[in-house]
Amino acid sequence: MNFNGLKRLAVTASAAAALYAGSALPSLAQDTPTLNSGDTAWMLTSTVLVILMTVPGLALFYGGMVRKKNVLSVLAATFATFSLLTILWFLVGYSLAFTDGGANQAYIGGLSKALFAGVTPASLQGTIPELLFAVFQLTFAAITPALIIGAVVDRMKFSALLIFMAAWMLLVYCPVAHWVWGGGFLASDGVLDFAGGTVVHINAGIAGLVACIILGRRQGYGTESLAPYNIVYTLIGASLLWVGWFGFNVGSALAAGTGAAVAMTTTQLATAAAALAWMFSEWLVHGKPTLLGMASGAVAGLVAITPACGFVDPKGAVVIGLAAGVICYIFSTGIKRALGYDDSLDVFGVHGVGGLVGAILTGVFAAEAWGGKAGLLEGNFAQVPIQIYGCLATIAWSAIATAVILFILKFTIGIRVSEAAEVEGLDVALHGESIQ
Amino acid sequence: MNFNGLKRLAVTASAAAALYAGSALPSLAQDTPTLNSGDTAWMLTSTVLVILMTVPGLALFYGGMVRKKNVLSVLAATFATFSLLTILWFLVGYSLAFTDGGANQAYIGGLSKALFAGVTPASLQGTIPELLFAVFQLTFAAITPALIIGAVVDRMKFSALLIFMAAWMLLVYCPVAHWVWGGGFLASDGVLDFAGGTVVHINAGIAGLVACIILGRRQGYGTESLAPYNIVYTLIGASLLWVGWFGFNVGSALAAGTGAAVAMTTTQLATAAAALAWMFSEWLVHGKPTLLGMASGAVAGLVAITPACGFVDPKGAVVIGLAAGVICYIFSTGIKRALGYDDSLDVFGVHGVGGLVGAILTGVFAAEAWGGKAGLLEGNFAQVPIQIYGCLATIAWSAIATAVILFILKFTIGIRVSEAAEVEGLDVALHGESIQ
Amino acid sequence: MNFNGLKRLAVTASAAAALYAGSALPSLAQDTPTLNSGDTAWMLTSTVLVILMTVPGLALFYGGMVRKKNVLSVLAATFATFSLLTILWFLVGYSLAFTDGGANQAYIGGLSKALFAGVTPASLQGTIPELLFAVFQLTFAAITPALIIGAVVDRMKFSALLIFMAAWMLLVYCPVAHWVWGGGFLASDGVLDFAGGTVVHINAGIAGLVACIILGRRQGYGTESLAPYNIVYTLIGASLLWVGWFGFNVGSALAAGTGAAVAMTTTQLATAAAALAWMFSEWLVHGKPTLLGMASGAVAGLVAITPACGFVDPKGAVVIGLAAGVICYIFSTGIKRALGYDDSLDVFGVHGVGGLVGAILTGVFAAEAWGGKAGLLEGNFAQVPIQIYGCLATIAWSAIATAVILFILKFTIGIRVSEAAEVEGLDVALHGESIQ
Amino acid sequence: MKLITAIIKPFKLEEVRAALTDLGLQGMTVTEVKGYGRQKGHTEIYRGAEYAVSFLPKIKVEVVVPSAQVDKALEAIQRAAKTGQIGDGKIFVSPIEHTIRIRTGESDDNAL
Amino acid sequence: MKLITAIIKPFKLEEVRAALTDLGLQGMTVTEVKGYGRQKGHTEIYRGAEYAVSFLPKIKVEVVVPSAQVDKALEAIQRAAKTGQIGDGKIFVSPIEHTIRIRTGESDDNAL
Amino acid sequence: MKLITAIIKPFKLEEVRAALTDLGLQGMTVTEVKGYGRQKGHTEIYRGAEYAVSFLPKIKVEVVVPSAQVDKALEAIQRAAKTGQIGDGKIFVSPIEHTIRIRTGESDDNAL
Ligand SMILES: Nc1ncnc2c1ncn2[C@@H]1O[C@H](COP(=O)(O)OP(=O)(O)O)[C@@H](O)[C@H]1O
Ligand SMILES: Nc1ncnc2c1ncn2[C@@H]1O[C@H](COP(=O)(O)OP(=O)(O)O)[C@@H](O)[C@H]1O
Ligand SMILES: Nc1ncnc2c1ncn2[C@@H]1O[C@H](COP(=O)(O)OP(=O)(O)O)[C@@H](O)[C@H]1O
Repeated sequence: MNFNGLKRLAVTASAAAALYAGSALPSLAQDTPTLNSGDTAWMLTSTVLVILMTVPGLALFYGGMVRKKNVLSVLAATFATFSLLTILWFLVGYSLAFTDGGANQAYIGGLSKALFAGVTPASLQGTIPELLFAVFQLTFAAITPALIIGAVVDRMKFSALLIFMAAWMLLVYCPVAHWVWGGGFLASDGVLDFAGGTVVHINAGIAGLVACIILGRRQGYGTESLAPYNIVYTLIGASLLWVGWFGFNVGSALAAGTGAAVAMTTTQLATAAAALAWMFSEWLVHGKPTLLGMASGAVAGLVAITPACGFVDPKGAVVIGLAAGVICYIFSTGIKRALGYDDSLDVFGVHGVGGLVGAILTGVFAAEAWGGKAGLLEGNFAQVPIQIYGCLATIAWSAIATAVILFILKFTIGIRVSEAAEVEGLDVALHGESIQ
Repeated sequence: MNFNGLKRLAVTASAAAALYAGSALPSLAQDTPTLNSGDTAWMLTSTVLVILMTVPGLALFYGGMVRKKNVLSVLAATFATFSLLTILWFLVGYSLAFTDGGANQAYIGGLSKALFAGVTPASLQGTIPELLFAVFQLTFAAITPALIIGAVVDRMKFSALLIFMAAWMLLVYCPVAHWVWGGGFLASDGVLDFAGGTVVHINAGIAGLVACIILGRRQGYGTESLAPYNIVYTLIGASLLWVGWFGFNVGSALAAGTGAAVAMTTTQLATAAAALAWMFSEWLVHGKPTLLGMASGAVAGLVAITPACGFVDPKGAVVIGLAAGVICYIFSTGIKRALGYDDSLDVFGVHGVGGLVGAILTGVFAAEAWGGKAGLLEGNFAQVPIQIYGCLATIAWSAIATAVILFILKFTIGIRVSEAAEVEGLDVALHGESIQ
Repeated sequence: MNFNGLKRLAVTASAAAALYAGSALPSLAQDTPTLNSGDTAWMLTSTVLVILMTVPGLALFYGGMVRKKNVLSVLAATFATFSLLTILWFLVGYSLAFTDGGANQAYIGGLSKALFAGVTPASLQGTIPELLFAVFQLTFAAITPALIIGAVVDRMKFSALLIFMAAWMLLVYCPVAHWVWGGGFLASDGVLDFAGGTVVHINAGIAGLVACIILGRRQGYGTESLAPYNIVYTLIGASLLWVGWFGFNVGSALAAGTGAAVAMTTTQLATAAAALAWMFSEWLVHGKPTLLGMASGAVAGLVAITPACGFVDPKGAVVIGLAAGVICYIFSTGIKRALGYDDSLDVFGVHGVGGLVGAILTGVFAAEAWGGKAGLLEGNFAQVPIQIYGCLATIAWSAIATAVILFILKFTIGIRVSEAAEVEGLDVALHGESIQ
Repeated sequence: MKLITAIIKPFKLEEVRAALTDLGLQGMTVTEVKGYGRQKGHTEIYRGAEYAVSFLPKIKVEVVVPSAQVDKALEAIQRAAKTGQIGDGKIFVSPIEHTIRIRTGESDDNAL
Repeated sequence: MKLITAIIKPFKLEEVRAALTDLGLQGMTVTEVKGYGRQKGHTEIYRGAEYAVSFLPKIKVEVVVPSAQVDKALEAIQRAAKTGQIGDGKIFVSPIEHTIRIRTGESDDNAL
Repeated sequence: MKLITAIIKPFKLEEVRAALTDLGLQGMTVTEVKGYGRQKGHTEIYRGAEYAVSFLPKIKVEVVVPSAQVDKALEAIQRAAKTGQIGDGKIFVSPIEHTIRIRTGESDDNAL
């Protein structure tokens, strides 16, 4: 029997933490690690899948939900962000997140691997090339800030957006990734986050909430129809998110073994459960099941299972999915409207709330036989509080740092387009292009 | 030399039947099977590819062919079906199809693996985790009923559709899958169906035919223009079907070995041949080669090569593709119109007819050196009758059970939307959404 | 440590040349080569990815850039070309490119593997089935001619296009592929072309330039607005090109090892750098960063890194990307317009120019530790001239042969549609279809 | 000459066109429009936000006819476009002073 | 009866519609059009080729009103559609000789 | 004032616009329409089902001009829009009784 994958997971707070686990647990590493072509094949594929999630996936998911005059601007924001952060990750991001930070190791890594210094073709990370690990992690670092775009569409300046993205990756994403996956304080404290519920989704969700409040509502919010231009694009995007997320979640096993099979099973079940939960909630409340609702539910399920996917059993996954579908539905519709902030495409309602649901329920449903650590249902009462603690740390840092970055930009180059540009539409006003 | 893959195929009626072959042929299993990371990597990828086929692939292929007012409803039907059947497969479907049914083993499996009971992370199926096998099979069980949507678009109630899909998967798909892949009577009788020509395509094709007849024609059929809204969507869908089908066909080898290479080669050649065959037929008959024709031909080729892809050589694959292209063209255009049933998007004409062409020609072109069993051309006169017998069994069961389900629905909750809703379009009438 | 991949690269002019390297370097091949399931898994995936690049990737990238009345015709041209060339590759193409040509071996292969003769399921190519290698190479042979479509859109006859594609693959692609990858004279001379910068991009880019000149400009060029119909399609296409190109470049390592990780890293970095370079150039010159510009830049980066991706280090990749972004921008905008040829979708400006930039800079940045051969920066002054020599040979042959094929077609069946058809649009005029 | 402008339900276009050509009228111009009237629209829902869509898809048929044919044309349109349900639409008649056929320069009734 | 045709800025449609219904006018027909006028368009750039887009998106509102209500309607539209910025649009008034409600056959003022 | 309505072939729009601005006419409104006439349409084929598409894409140009300029405008449009091929389109002239510029409230010829 091959418990390769499971063993690795059992001893790490998260798959990606294997980097540190390796040195921390020399007893397991009797053999010099060697490259495994099957694991490498799967990680190559996973990396490609996460790219598929971002462009075109996320770009279309968001792009289809805005008005015709702003569709291209959303695609451009996503595409440019993805490109920019790729380069930044290479320059310093990887190093900040995944190297030893010395005195500050609890909070942030160092610069020893800036420009991938010292990473040779032969360097391994577990059973795969370290270069491949670095590019896989790149895709996480690029999509996380891009998620925030959904909160600021239709009104944010493109120049300010790019600067914000760069600053946010370095000041928010890299530290939080380091806390959980780079040997920082949340990893030591035992927070479970298999593929990034906290690092990616809560983090981006909170930033989206803060950003949309600082930026202010779209013109016409609440008075004009801001109905989506083309939900076909949104459906393509949501489907590619679903498809690509297998790279994200299953790839986080870092190997093509049993852990990967667990993550794939739980991801598929939770996503489907959440899509149905949102759809039926809506059907009940508004009398009609919408396609946008199903797609939103699926994304909510993907978000919520992300921290849990390598730790829970299939039944737990279905419950997590159902919970995420219903709760995110309530937040993205009723509660948002009641509070009056214009989180345009529900970055907080789906990623923030879904991330919280997932992080906490990971502490409930984690099962020793499925991922190596017991949760509440198996009598470990400590895990849920630890999960909540991880969420709070992330929320605090993300909210404060996001606000600081945006206020600095607001009082220097400005963050919002002119009223006339907003009326004309960002496609023409900022990019000189339009859909015919 | 590595005949791993080939050996496995040689001894089973179909790759998926390896489950049963294992116990039936203990002499081959000298070594305890171990997990192979390369095989696992490919099966993870294959599973993702079949999901890509369904959403967004199939959804867009169908969605682009209806009128603007119904596009979203087609996408919604596909997305919701996919989600619903995922959960049902987990609840009971997998167990019904792939466990031992005891006294009824010839016809249906049992409930021992309901809710994936007993399937642990460590359970293997051949060289891959059983969980992964179960999810791979899930994607087949979800896309097969979804194929039927093409026959009932523009007029079926969404609620009735969902109930139909659930009932059909349990009463039609699971039994037939069990017959061929779960050790049921067709497997014992030697029917060759590598990746699901009979189980998937004939099965869904017949159900589509029955469904469109019971449902009746669309309003305006034959009098109004029902021209497709946007063939760009259809082309994206057809391309993703082509791409994702490699997961379907090649994944059915259950290993990244020589069998996979055979299936990939035959799939690519048959698909291209069929696309050209349909295109040139149409060019000859109507004077113009259409994009919709090429795309339809490609799908017809994919369907026809599905049962054959691991059993025939490349030349056989090209012939199967050519035959499927021409014959499906004739059925989906001339014959359908002559008979007057409104199989709106040609589920029967493409999947039913293409499946029959493929099933029978598998019996003709099967080659010992390519998949382990001789066909007609190698002097095995018994195989074609066996193939036909498999088709007839499937046709009979599918037709009867589909009709029963639909009549029950018809006389209880009703299956067709109101005339006013049909005129207004299902997007607004059923889902409260529209494309702008 | 596993240097499998690297070793192979170190001794071959290009990964694909491993076919010949095998016999040339018997000392390395002590062990009988055996099938590696991990390598096979990755090559199956890579093949699927290159198909994703072509349909729907390339089809949409191009399709979104033409006017509404011609969108379907572009998709049809791509889809039909892909299907046709698949069959031709099986018939003779593979054999011409990858077998020993005997007396003509320096220039072209033989017919010994026509119809895949002698290629059995058990035949290996390195560590993967030869069938898989043949289909992987098929995807290259199919996409390369399809690239040329961008130069002739809106005005070329569909029948002439298909004949041109067939002739071009056999007379231009197969020989040049043989020169570089099939043991022909460019391989012997030491030209570095990891994944096809010369064979694919310069080759197609030059053919595009010649074709658009022979065909003449579109009606309305320079006077009417020929603005793109829907850049959303172009963005989907560009993203799928980006995603699929990992199959193209990383798959060219023919194994899931360290060489693959290098190619993935350099491809991602160069692409992002080029997207940013084009975007910022345009922002500077025209005052607005366009989505079409970013997408074009990304493709330019993908093109330029293609020959280099397995030979250079990450820093080199970034520089190659930046150079490609800026230079292709200048060519596709200013210089093209100044010279007045109507290379409608910039096949030459992006693939030709990007290919040249990449081919030459491969000679500059090739690094022994990253791909086994030293370039200019490591003191090997001979490599750049060799690279230029490879470019010139390809340019000469491609230009001449393309012109000959097109002139023959021009004076026989004609290559351009009627003026009325051009005004009406090719969708309706040639294919009898339209977008609504 | 008169311009007859008919706002009709989209799926009635084919019948109206046939009715007019039956009268020997060989030309007309058609526009996709949105109508607001007694027929009420519908509600669309996006993530719980409900938007009242009060404008409904209609087709505007414009046909210029010689004065002598106005009555027959009106009757033909009305018959073809009528479902008896609310929202069937309106027909407006307005004066046209001059008509030219661009291709030939012919004018007035000859240009129709 | 008169036909009032107003060319307005797209985002003013809702206000114009409200203003007209406030007057008790229960029907109108709306078309997406492109306007050319003093308000200048913009430039679009595709791979360095600049296209001047001189036509701007506008909405055409057509409403047929009894002659007695023309003045009030004109005033209402003007108030609702005005931003004071160039490109606010025009209102044209032209005669309608005859109106028919397709559903009932009612005519003229009764048909509105 | 008169409303000149020209139904033209789409690719002639730019020439017609130029011809009108050359006359000093600074405004016009343009709509995408479908025309039915002597120029015959085409057939589309979807999975063997042939649909006759009898309506062809046309552009409707509407320009309101002072009565004094009508003739010159008609001539300019005709010259610019003519290809001599069937389907070139029509020009209709109808009366406008009143014009208002929304932005300023100016009226009639001053509003154009
Ligand atoms: N006064 C009007 N001016 C212009 N168009 C009108 C007017 N009244 C109605 N319409 C058009 O006629 C259509 C049908 O009118 P409606 O009041 O809904 O039903 P009905 O014609 O059966 O009374 C509307 O959608 C609108 O396009
Ligand atoms: N003479 C005209 N005939 C028809 N439409 C006109 C005319 N002049 C202007 N328009 C329409 O009115 C719109 C606004 O006109 P414009 O000159 O830009 O601004 P303003 O109305 O503020 O003077 C134009 O875009 C066009 O649609
Ligand atoms: N009687 C009419 N009323 C309104 N529009 C018309 C009429 N006759 C023709 N048209 C418009 O003019 C266009 C051109 O007319 P057609 O008969 O095809 O060619 P030609 O103008 O050369 O005679 C038609 O497509 C239609 O839009």
